[in-house]
Amino acid sequence: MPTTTLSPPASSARERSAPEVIFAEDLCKGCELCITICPTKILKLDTTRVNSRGYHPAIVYNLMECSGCASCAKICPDSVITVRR
Amino acid sequence: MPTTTLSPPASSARERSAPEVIFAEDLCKGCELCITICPTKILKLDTTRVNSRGYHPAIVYNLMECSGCASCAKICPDSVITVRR
Amino acid sequence: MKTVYEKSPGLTDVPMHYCPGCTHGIIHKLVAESLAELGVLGRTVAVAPVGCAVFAYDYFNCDAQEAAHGRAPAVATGIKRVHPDNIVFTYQGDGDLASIGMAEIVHAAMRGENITVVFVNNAIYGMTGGQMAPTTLVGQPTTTSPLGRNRLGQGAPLRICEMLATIDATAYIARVSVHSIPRLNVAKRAIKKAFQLQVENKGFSLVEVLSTCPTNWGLSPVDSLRWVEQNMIPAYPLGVYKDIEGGT
Amino acid sequence: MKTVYEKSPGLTDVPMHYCPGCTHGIIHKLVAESLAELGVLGRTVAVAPVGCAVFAYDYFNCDAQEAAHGRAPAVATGIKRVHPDNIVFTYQGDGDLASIGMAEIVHAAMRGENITVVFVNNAIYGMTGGQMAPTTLVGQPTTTSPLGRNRLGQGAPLRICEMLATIDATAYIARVSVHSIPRLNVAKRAIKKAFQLQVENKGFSLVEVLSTCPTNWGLSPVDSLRWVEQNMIPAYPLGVYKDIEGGT
Amino acid sequence: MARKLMKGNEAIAAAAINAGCRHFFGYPITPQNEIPEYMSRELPKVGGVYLQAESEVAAINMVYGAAGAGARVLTSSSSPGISLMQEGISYIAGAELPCVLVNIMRAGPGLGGVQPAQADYFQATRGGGHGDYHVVVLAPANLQEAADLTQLAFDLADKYRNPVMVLADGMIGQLMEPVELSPYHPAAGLPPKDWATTGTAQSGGRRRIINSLYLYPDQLEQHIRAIFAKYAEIERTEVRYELHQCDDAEVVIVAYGTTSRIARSAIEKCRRLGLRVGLLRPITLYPFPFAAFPPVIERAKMFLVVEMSMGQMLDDVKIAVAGRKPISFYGRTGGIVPTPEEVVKQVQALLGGPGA
Amino acid sequence: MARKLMKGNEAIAAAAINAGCRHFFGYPITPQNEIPEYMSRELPKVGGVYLQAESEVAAINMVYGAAGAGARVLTSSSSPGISLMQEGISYIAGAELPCVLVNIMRAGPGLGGVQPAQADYFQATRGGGHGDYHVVVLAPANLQEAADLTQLAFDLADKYRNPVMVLADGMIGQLMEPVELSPYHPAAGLPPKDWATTGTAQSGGRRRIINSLYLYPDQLEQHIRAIFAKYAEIERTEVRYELHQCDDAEVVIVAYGTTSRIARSAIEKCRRLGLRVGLLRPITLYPFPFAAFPPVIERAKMFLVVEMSMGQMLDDVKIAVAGRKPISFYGRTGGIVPTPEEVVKQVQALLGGPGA
Amino acid sequence: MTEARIIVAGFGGQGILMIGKLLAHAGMMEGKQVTWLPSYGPEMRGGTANCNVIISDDLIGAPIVSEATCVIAMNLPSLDRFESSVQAGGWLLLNSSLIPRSPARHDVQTLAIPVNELAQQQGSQRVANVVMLGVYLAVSQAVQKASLIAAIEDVLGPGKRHLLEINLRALDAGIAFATKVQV
Amino acid sequence: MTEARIIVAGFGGQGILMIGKLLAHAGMMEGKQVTWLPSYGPEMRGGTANCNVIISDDLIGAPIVSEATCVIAMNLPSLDRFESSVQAGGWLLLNSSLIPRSPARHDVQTLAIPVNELAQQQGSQRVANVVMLGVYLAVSQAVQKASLIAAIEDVLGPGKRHLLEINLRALDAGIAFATKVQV
Ligand SMILES: Cc1ncc(C[n+]2csc(CCOP(=O)(O)OP(=O)(O)O)c2C)c(N)n1
Ligand SMILES: Cc1ncc(C[n+]2csc(CCOP(=O)(O)OP(=O)(O)O)c2C)c(N)n1
Ligand code: SF4
Ligand code: SF4
Ligand code: SF4
Ligand code: SF4
Ligand code: SF4
Ligand code: SF4
Ligand SMILES: [Mg+2]
Ligand SMILES: [Mg+2]
Repeated sequence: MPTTTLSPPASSARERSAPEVIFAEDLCKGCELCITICPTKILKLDTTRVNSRGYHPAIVYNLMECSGCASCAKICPDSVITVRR
Repeated sequence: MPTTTLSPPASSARERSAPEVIFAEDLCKGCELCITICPTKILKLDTTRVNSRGYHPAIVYNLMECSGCASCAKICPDSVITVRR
Repeated sequence: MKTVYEKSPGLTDVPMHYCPGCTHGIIHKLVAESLAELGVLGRTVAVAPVGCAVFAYDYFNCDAQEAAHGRAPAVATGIKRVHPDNIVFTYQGDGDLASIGMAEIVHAAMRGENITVVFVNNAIYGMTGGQMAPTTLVGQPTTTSPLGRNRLGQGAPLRICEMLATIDATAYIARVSVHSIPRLNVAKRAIKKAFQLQVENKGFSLVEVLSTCPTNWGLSPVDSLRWVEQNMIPAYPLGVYKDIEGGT
Repeated sequence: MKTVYEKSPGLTDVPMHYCPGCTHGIIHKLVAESLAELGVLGRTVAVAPVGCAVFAYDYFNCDAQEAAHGRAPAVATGIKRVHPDNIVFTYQGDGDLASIGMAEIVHAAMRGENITVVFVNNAIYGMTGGQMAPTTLVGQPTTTSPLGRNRLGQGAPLRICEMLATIDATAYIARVSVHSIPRLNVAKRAIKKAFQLQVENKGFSLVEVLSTCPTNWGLSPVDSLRWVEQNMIPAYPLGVYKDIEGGT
Repeated sequence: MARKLMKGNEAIAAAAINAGCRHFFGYPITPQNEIPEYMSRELPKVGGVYLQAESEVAAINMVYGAAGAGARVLTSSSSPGISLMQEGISYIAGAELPCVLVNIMRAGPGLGGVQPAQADYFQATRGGGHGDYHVVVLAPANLQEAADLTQLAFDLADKYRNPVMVLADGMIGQLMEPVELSPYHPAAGLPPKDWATTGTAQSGGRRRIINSLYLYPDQLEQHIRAIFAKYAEIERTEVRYELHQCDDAEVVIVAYGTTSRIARSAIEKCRRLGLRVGLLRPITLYPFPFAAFPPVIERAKMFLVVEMSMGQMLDDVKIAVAGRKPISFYGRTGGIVPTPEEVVKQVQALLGGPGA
Repeated sequence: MARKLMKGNEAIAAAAINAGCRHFFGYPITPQNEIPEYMSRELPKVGGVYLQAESEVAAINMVYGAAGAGARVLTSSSSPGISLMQEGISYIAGAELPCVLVNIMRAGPGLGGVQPAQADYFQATRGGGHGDYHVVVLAPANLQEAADLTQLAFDLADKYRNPVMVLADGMIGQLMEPVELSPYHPAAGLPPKDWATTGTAQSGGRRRIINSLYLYPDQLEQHIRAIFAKYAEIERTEVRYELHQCDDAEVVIVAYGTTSRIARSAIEKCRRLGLRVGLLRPITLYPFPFAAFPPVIERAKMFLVVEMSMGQMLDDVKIAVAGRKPISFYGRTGGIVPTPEEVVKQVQALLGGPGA
Repeated sequence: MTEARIIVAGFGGQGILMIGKLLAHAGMMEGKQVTWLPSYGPEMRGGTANCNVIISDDLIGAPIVSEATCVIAMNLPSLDRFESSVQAGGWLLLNSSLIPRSPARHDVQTLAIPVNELAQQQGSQRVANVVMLGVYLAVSQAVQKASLIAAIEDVLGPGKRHLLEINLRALDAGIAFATKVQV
Repeated sequence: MTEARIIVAGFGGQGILMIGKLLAHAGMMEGKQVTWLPSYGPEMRGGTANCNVIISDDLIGAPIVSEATCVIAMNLPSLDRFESSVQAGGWLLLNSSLIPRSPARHDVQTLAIPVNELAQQQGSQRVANVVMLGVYLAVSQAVQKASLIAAIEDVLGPGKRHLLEINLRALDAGIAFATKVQV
């Protein structure tokens, strides 16, 4: 199953290295629970494409703000998300 | 169904006329609940005879002591007893 | 002379088949008296259980239906929904109500079904010869718990009143006993009240009556009353567990 | 970098069939994580219900049996009595547990059966397309209560924790929710504790989890979480209803 | 009422209400949920009662109570749910109560699947419950018939004081066809329900008892023989079936409900191929139309039983044919509906070639 | 073990324990209470588990769980209780689990009575539950056989992964006869229970699933056909019956269990009257001994089916005889056990006179 | 072929079923075919009890006794109910302690035994059933006395060994009574 | 005898079942025999949907369509699944807005319609199904346009009367598209 890894750009200027938030994208059902629950509001559905199941998948659009709290991963009913820090 | 009426002897000297305690004798199963519950302890099984169902029936042996409280009648599971006062 | 006590017109002339001294007979009387006193005999439908009271339809002086084992509350529901003006009650043993009929009693209570349940708890299966019931006391021997009910694996007595009192739509839930005259008088009042509430469309009412089974307890009828007092009441506290009117 | 969160080894690779955002999936995760963390996956047997979770046997990474509708506690009892060392749990919906399976759940609790019950209360029959459940809120419309559940005649929601907590031989009874991360963390601890108690042979444990049914509630998954918080929790107070260890 | 496009489940529900049914007790199960859903919507509008029972066990016992109280009462379910009702059905038959049961069959055994099947024939016709009794079983093949038979079911139930089952499968439940519900008039001469528990004040003080317990075997035997006397009458007078192109048929297909429609299409194809095939369609499964067979046996070369099961009505056909002609069986199961083409192939194989 | 005077119910219970049964789940009902009572007394002594379920519905589902976990497990009940088990039995057959069921039949329908009857034949042999499945049904006629067939039942269940029912009636349950339980050895070659849910640690990590749900009809059909392949083998290899004095019999009585004993006594009386009467006694009711019939049909003039019912096995006899010889039926029901004298009278009537 | 077909009937507490069991047990010990069949069901509650026993050299078909070689009636209702079941020439044994009437049948051999009194003489009413057993043994010789004694020993077991003596006395009393009247 | 046998298939939310119902309804109003059969069961949850419609002058036997006179595929999985079900010479109507490939069958008449775009042009994606209906009407003439309009009116009822106009526009758009390409 193809996964999309959105790790921070190598050129990041921040002190800390941003966490990794990995989506097993084809499992995503676009339910938006992760999006709602994320305390920093950095997730959204990518409405420009559908995954193999026909859903717009969730993505992180501002990983640098990610606290690595894993709230998104915990709430995701389909175990789509892995978080590393 | 034959019933045994044990009313007080007409010659009773007492002021008050004693209550009536009437047994539908053939319904009696000789369970002794009435005997136990009677506050004045004036009931017993008549072990000298059996009723049509094969049980020794309950009787009052000292009606004059009867308070007419109807405890015996109330407790009798088989509605054998009628009390009048 | 006036009659202080006589057989209730709520009972038929059919002699009861209960064993000598079995308190099923006493409970029948309290129910019959209540119905007669409330003047509702002519519009009452009894639902008989499977258990020693299986012939209740022969004894109560009203219409009756014989239900499958445990299903009396469902049958009563069917009757009541067709004729809401009928007074409908079930008369059920502890095996019937607390074992096989658990779902039916809980759900009748949940619906606030406007029926009355007379629940005769004698801590044993009388009819089938003395097997363990959900209400059997811990340590009490029965033919299927020959060494006494073992809390480990067989659990502790199910207390129906306590359980059903947690259900919103119930109107009246009480536990009574008939082992003495004062208790019997309380029991009578509770049963009559349960029916009164039904007459008033107040919803589900249940009276649990602690009862004896001299035959399967292996005790005399008199000793059985004592056993109720000394052993059952501690396990099954008497009292009103729910009263929609707030009273006791 | 260390992994803060990844899919639990307690789950298989089979993608779940639940509707988007249905919290059944979250609850599966909490159960799977608990089993994995306790190290008992290899000796666990799951009992799947009939309901939306009917395929639970495909998802939990352990042995499993599929039970008839409502009978999961009986099936679990059969398994546990054969292999007392197995960790046996049922995963049941509210129709399954609180309606058709009422007798089975009450009696498993009464026996103090050493099993764990995960009770997913979404106030509706999800699988069959949104019919009324015993747990449906008063006023909530469903396909079989189109004008909303009417307290009169349909009763009020059955509160399983409150009811089962009255039963002696139960070890742990709690109600939790997964509508927010703090609540989800509490839920996780409750579920894990319930299994821990089983490992320690403490007897019957049940965790009721308030859950969503976006599809049949006609709400988005996100709005459904809000509905749980605003409507279900008031009717179903969260908390620990029984804890044999006395804690909360 | 004009022709209306309805789902089978709805047609059955609407017909029940049309026939005066005012009480429904049931429990949801696919593929019959449109029946309770329709009832929950429509019954209150006509002063009736829809009650969702806690289980099928409870539902059938509510039906018992309501029937005993004199109501026209319906329950519906699908295969596993009907299994749970077996004790209750036996009680209802034993207490001689009229009621209508609907089984929209799905595939078994066990949880099985939700697709159409006809594998509850044995259960329906042989009494899945204990003891000596029968349920009258009506098997519609289209939705108009589903509606009509549902109404008939209430009449038969009342006439004979016996449960009557409408037995269909998921396809008939889910299908839409035009249905016309004409104004309903109960059958003439239905007996008064002077046995129903309405309270003694309503019945001049005579106590009415609904019961199936007879502790003395001679009384119970007498009771059962009286019930079987009714069955004998039902077997004499209530048999229904349809013969289609049997006059010249070499192969007679025996099929009911959904499979009879498949068979019809297959027969059309066969005829076009020059194969002489006919259809004997039982409409009443109990009483089974044994009497329809002798003339057909005379003329046919052989029989082909088609069912969505591993062979259940087959037993009755064997009894009916009594060894006089060969019988073949073609069954699909597990939720598979056979195609007309499959049936044609069977016929071709039987007649030894693709066409005449 | 020496011959011991035992009640039928106890003989069955003792034989089950002798055959390695260590788990019993049941609910009290007359006339089989001696089985649970014996089990509650004796199972704990051998490390087994007796558990009184809250109902027959729960009991059969406990049996399902225990069987799925690999145990030799028993439940017993009587007619109404068996009706309540129908959904569960269908699940057990669908999930291919081995277990033994005992039905000590009483009179139905409904609450009926507690005296002996054979009116659950349909339910037992036709699957009272939904869907395509069969229960293997063994019908003992005496207590030694009751014990032996109970032990066989466990072997057959394990061999075919299917429920097996011991079907007897209240008379056999209550009767005392000498019974000898010899040391039991399981049948050779029973398959290992490598499908039982014991935890993946016990099975090298392979997950084991007990299930009867197949959402896709083609998979479900395949599953059912696999089960029916087992049934075909059972029908080939497990048929059991007894022929008694059939060689020269003009009238062959077909009867099982209690009625076969009555028939035996009747035959003795008939023979003394010079009437040539024999007995065909099915021991397996499913698979029914169809194969036993052809030679008997050849020689006999007619058949007389005797049952304690209104005629149920009669259907199978009709199928077996296939119209080649006339069949009469004599049934008593409601708890009445026919006397040998009644049966003799029937034979006399059939043969047109009191004796030869 | 010899076959004893016995009906024993009476009140619930009279040890009716035990008479039957002892006979069947004794028969079994002699290698015979035996059956014992009780009446059952809830109507037995506190009511009547009866059982059918067959002791035979051959396989036993119907275990229900319709034509009895002997009916033992321990009370009046039992006589009323089972008198007609004795085969012509068979035995009808009555407990005259509780049965005031004499039998209507004249084609059978009748013996009226005051078993309660005889039992009381041995020390207890409770062995009335064993007295009757002795009578039956004497008139029928269906089993041997030794077998019956062994059966009684088995049934009493080690726990009730102390009751053996009174039971044997009761048995002998029955035998003696039967022998005396018959002579 | 003329008989239209149609399979309509697509996603859950595409109004698949409605296309079929409108056709059946229209057929019924013309006095024809009609059947409408949906797929059902829990696997439908959020997944695919399809229905079979038959409109016939004669009694309809099997309501399952195995040899369709027309298959309407509203998405790719539906084309994959039902392409083989069209009878030779029958129609295969594809929603080219969502189906990237062309059909493999060459013995059938094919029309690829961008129904989503066409619907959007009428004001809403939600009437894509009605556009397709218009196309089917034009190529098949299975029912009359007037019947279909009446059917749409019936289904909308008084409550949704305001939606009638857009639906009629969508219907016409479908008819126009079909007429244009066919000429
Ligand atoms: C389905 C079914 N299961 C079991 C029975 C047998 N049965 C009859 S009464 C009874 C229990 C009676 O106990 P209880 O309800 O406590 O009533 P009691 O006799 O003690 O008054 C049982 C198990 C039955 N008749 N039907
Ligand atoms: C005996 C029986 N009755 C009914 C059904 C149909 N059925 C399947 S799931 C279900 C209820 C599901 O609701 P719930 O238990 O609340 O689970 P959810 O789907 O909401 O998670 C029903 C009634 C069945 N399969 N078997
Ligand atoms: S880990 Fe926390 S902050 Fe980062 S995306 Fe997930 S929820 Fe948002
Ligand atoms: S919670 Fe999971 S399934 Fe839902 S949108 Fe986020 S990643 Fe996708
Ligand atoms: S009325 Fe009272 S005092 Fe008189 S006998 Fe009865 S119990 Fe005793
Ligand atoms: S209580 Fe009634 S039955 Fe019992 S002894 Fe007294 S009168 Fe007789
Ligand atoms: S068996 Fe027990 S409960 Fe039943 S009538 Fe006798 S004493 Fe009463
Ligand atoms: S129907 Fe409801 S409970 Fe079932 S999976 Fe969908 S959202 Fe979840
Ligand atoms: Mg009881
Ligand atoms: Mg739910």
